[in-house]
Amino acid sequence: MAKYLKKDDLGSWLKELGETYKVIAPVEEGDAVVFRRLTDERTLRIDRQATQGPKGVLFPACEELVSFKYVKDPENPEKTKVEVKETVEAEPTLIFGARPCDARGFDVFDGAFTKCAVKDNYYMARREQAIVVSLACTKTETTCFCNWVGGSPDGTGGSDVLLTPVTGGYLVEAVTDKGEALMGGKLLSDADDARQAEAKKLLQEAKDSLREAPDFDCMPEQLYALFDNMDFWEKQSAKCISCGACTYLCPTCHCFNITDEQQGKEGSRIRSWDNCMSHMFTNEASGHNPRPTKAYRLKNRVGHKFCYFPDMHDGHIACVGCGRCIKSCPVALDIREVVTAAKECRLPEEETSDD
Amino acid sequence: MPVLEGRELRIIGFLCNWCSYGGADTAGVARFDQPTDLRIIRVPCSGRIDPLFVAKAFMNGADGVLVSGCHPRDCHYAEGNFYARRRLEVFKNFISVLGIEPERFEYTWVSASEGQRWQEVVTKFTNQVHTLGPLAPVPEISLDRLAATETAQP
Amino acid sequence: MKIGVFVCHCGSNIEGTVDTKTVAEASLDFPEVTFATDTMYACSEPGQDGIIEAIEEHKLDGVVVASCTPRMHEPTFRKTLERAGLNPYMFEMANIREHVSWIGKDREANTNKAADLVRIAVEKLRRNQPLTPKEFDINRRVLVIGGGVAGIQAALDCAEAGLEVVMVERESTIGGKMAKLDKTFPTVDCSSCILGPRMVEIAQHPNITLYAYSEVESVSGYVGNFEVQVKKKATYVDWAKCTGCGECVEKCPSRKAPDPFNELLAPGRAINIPFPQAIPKKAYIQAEHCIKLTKDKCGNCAKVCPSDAINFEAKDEIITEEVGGIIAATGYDLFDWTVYEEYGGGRYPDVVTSLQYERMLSASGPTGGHVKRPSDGKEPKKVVFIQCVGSRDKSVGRPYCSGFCCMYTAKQAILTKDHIPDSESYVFYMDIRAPGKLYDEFTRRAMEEYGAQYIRGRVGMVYPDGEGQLVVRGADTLMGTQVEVKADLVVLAVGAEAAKNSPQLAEKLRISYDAYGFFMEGHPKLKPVETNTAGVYLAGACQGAKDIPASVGQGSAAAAKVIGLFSKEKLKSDPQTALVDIKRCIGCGKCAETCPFGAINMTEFRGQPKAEVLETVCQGCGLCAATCPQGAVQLKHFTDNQILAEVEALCRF
Amino acid sequence: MLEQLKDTIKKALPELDFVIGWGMGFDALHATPLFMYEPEDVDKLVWGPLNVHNLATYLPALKGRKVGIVVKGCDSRSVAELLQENLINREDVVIFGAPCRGTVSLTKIRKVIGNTGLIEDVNYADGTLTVKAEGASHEMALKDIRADKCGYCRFPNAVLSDHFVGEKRAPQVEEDTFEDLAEFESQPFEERRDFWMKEMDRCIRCYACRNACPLCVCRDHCVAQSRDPHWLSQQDGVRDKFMFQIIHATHLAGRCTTCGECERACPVDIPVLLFKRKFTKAIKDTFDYDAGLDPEATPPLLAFKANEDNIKEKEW
Repeated sequence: MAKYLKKDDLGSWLKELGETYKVIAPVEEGDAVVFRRLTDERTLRIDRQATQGPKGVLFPACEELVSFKYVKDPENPEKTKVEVKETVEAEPTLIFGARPCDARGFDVFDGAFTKCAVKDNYYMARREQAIVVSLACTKTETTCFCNWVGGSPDGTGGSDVLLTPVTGGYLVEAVTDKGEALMGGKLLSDADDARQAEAKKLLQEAKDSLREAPDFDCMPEQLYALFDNMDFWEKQSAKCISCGACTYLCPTCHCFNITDEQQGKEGSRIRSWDNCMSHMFTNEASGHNPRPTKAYRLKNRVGHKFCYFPDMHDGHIACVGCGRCIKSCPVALDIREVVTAAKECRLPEEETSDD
Repeated sequence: MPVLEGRELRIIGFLCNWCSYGGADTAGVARFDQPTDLRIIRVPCSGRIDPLFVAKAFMNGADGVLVSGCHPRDCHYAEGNFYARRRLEVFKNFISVLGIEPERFEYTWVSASEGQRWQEVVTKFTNQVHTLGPLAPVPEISLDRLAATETAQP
Repeated sequence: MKIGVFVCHCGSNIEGTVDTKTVAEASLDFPEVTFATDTMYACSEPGQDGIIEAIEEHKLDGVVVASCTPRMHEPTFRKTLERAGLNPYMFEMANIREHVSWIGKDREANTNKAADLVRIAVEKLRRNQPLTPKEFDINRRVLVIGGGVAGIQAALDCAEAGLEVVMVERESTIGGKMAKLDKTFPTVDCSSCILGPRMVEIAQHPNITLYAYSEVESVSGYVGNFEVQVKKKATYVDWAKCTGCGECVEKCPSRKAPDPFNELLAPGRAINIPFPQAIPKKAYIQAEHCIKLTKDKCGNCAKVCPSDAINFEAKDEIITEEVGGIIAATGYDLFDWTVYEEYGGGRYPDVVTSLQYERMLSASGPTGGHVKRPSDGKEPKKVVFIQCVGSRDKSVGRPYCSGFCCMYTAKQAILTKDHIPDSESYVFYMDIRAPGKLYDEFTRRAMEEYGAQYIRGRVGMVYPDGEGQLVVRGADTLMGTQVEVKADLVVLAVGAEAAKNSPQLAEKLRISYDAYGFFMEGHPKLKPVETNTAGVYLAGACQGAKDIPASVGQGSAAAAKVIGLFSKEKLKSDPQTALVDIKRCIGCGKCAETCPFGAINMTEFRGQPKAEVLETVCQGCGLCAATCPQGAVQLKHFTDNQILAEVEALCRF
Repeated sequence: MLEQLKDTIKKALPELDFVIGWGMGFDALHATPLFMYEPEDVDKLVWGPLNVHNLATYLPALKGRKVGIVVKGCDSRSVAELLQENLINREDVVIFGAPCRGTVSLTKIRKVIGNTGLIEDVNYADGTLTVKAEGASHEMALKDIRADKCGYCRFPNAVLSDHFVGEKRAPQVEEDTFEDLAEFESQPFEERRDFWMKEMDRCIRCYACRNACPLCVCRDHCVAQSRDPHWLSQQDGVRDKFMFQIIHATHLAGRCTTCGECERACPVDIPVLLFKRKFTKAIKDTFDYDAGLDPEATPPLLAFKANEDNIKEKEW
């Protein structure tokens, strides 16, 4: 049963939820909009897509995996023990204001971290305690392409609750059982048909405003075929400057690095976001680098999203079409163009033909 | 051991081996009393001092940084301090944009024979830093996390 | 790593204000420190043995000694490690004496600070690598700068030991200040009689090349392989042809040129041979006083020269010499006595300096050895000597004692009596300093046998009485009265100061000098002739005022140091040099551009430009490391990571 | 003028591997670097205030290849600087210059129109930019929405070029008075520090500032990501992020031409150019030197004078 929340009550509702959850929401910071813990001093900004999505809430840019400490035996200082403490930090957390594309990013994370043979305890602990309240899109931006990759302005994947802005307030719908638990709030009333109809209309308009989606079913095959076509990748990557803006802003990129940072006898093993567009990502200790140029690296990024990941996860494309990699790219490199070009690239004839 | 709470501030000195480290030795030999705050890191030449070491010291919580080398023209390595002078001068200019008072950082020249000058430099610089007081350290963690730990331990 | 920390008491020098036991206990808690103890004297034999035992017993592979300055004992302890079988570079020192215990009495703060200094030494040591010095060839030639008695001694000792010597002398003759003296104390033997033969030896020694009237223009390179540019100033006389006959001097019409050898007592000629025993005995023209060179007239000297040696077209010439060691023996100059206006120096002709007086006494001087008043040529009967003119006087910036003035004043008083038996000498002095062999006896003889009257006190004023005499008014502090002495001649015992342009030479040699311009020795007691620049040594008064025996002694000592240095098959370079990580180097060449020693070459590796350090040329300053933005060049034992770890250690705890 | 530029490039193209210029990006407000390999690629070239990128960034990696580059005044200074540092060869690079009226700041446009994600059309004529978004039309004078760097630009024309198209423009200002800096530094020290704490906290460590910088030539070997030397930890705290900006600015001292790419590239809009402005002012005041004007000059921090003209050392 859909509920209705008055626009004026949004703040109070979040405050109420704040008693149970740590509420993280998009707020204004400098000239950017970022997900931060909602406090009285911060200004909620949900009128435009956040500069950076909420992935860091469940997969922090940097987290301590373990802390360690060398302890000397006072009787025999030559003997040193290492005390290791695992740091799993999780608390009930509510992510408010994620867009359907952002929420869908967690599906990709789930695929990589929880629905596979080796589970990531750190992510899982946070994921289990998190509840995602998403905000459907009634407007789409020039960089939006969720419909190309299986999403939609009102997609529910990864969300527990979906809000749709309507006149005077929001239509509130539970998506999961977890989300159902939020439906009992005093500030929520039952939504009438008119509001539901309005929401439907707005969402349809949003869907219609998106560019027509190409068929990407053939992409894995096509990208494998292009694997050795470095000329193609060199041209596609020519303007790339090898920074990490695309990966760090991407709701699905989940590569990480693990380093030990030690001071004196104490230290911590930290996991931090890594970035496949960087030379360092695959640099080997010998100095050899299997992905020596940005062409190889862009190939990997596109390949991973549209070929290798889908191959391993039932065809699920590891891109949610949020468009941040396009609009925040310092050189406006457009992944849609790269994928479309790859799709349309006429493959060179097989050299070893039978006749 | 940390600096003595309430009495000392964190003041780091980078001294060239040939002149200023020797000057500090000379001051010691002459038993010239000095404040105890300063901790000296020995480097071969003021030219070895990347201004970023100074920055790193401030980022990590130093309240003052003092660089001292051979007087211009007297560099043991002929030219090191000439380069150092330019780099450190420009860097001293720079730190105000970071919100660090330029008086927290000084570079100067003290020769191996100038024990008395060394005493004067250390004393005056230490007082100068004490006048400014401690420099708030730059958090090692994100502000949200910092806020969380602060509320956890009121 | 297993690190041992040894905290030295240095008797009570450290222990007096630092709780070394607490420091040792604190050290034991530092990373990788597995052994820590306090020790009475770490540098003593039992102290060093203790370190060696601990290394063996606790299988240490690195050592920190917290004691005095590393500038003193770092080499000592490195050898200790070597004896224990460790790489000598797996060692660091914490200076808790000069930088801690001696500069404050707050035991708590000192102890705390000492522990901090040990902590940074440990953090640095943890990042040390064993290093092995590289060997390189020595150029067994030595440069002696200055041809005074100290330089002459050093040059002859080196030459006798078989080394090739290059001597550079600023004046047209060697001999220095000693050549100007009439007699020497305390034996009153003739200065030129003892120095002369040694000067001749310099000229004749097959191993010595002498550049007189020349100066050191620049010095590059490093111990074992210096390259020195010598500027031979134009003399306008072809010395290969000049026989020193003196015809030209006789015929020179320019008679108002200064005669520096005679301390400007009398005018000289534009073309000149300083004195009959000059080495080389060659004429030179003071261009600014030569009529031919200034007005293109005259040219008498060229006309009379029997060997056609005059060349008005001559130019300064730069000669490059390669040497392996350098001895600086540039001596001293006299303090500018005219600063003492109350003494009337420079205003009253009959107030002369001690060195001018020396020229008056000398048979080869302008008065032929007859003491005559400059004003009227009369023989003075009452001579007043004023001591400490430019010595022990803070008000003129010369707080130090020049050391030899008491002695030469006594000598001059004796000689005055010898020359003018009916004369009276008065000496105004502050204290008599005569601490040498037969020195005190000598001053007593001046008083007791020669009747010189010593008055303890400073002179306040010297002024002419209008009747041809000078009134010297001063205090007699022993009698507690004012005294006035009428004098025919006043002699100022002018103190010594560093030779002019000493700082400039020090800069060329990359050695230090003190506030007065005297060169800094390596250690005030233990390295009196070494400098902190390897391969550069000091002899004589350039290091500080000293008399002839001390200068000669230092000349020999410096020579011995060079001979010792050259006795090695090869020299070992300090292995704390820069190193390029070619994986990180992008070949921008900024390091090569700034290296003061040309120790970085740009080479190619797999088609990419890369920097490369010439290990034996690198002096280890680390300028390249501070210049390289990506940290591809690192100075061994002063790497970014080491300095960062030290900073971290000081800030975090 | 654009047509003339296209013709010039087309003429030179046969001798070159490619020419780098600008084309239209994903919408009418966003230009994107354009690599022109064939004459028909040249037809996509655009010129105007949307050409925000400094294409000199691409040159060091292309060393040894014959390429052409289209430059604004500021971009040309980066080329001069790269030449000075021997990171590119003059004979390999053909420079196409044209007079620049300034480029836009997308952040400023966003402040005017609210959301730059909804662009329908953009027009630029006579100093006015007209942006249609969400059905509304916004007219903006270029001087109100141009990048700050354009306000104090003294070099609207390429300082060096092989082909210059169009008429040279007079500079906006004679002198850079660094008012932006003065304004920032009118705050007390503590407020400046607090400001940076908040700004740095937002940094995502993507290093776009570094990689967009034409003079960050270490790139793959940046000390920010190495363990030896280990200048920064992987912690995402304010300290390491702040330190990185200090490293970047310090390494650029005497080299930075204040092209502003660092700040423009920042996806979270941190005003990091201010750091470089401070160094630039210090370098100007102390050595009267402007980076990127003379490929033959020795930058001030790689040189010295025994007696410095403008350095007054502290007397104790």
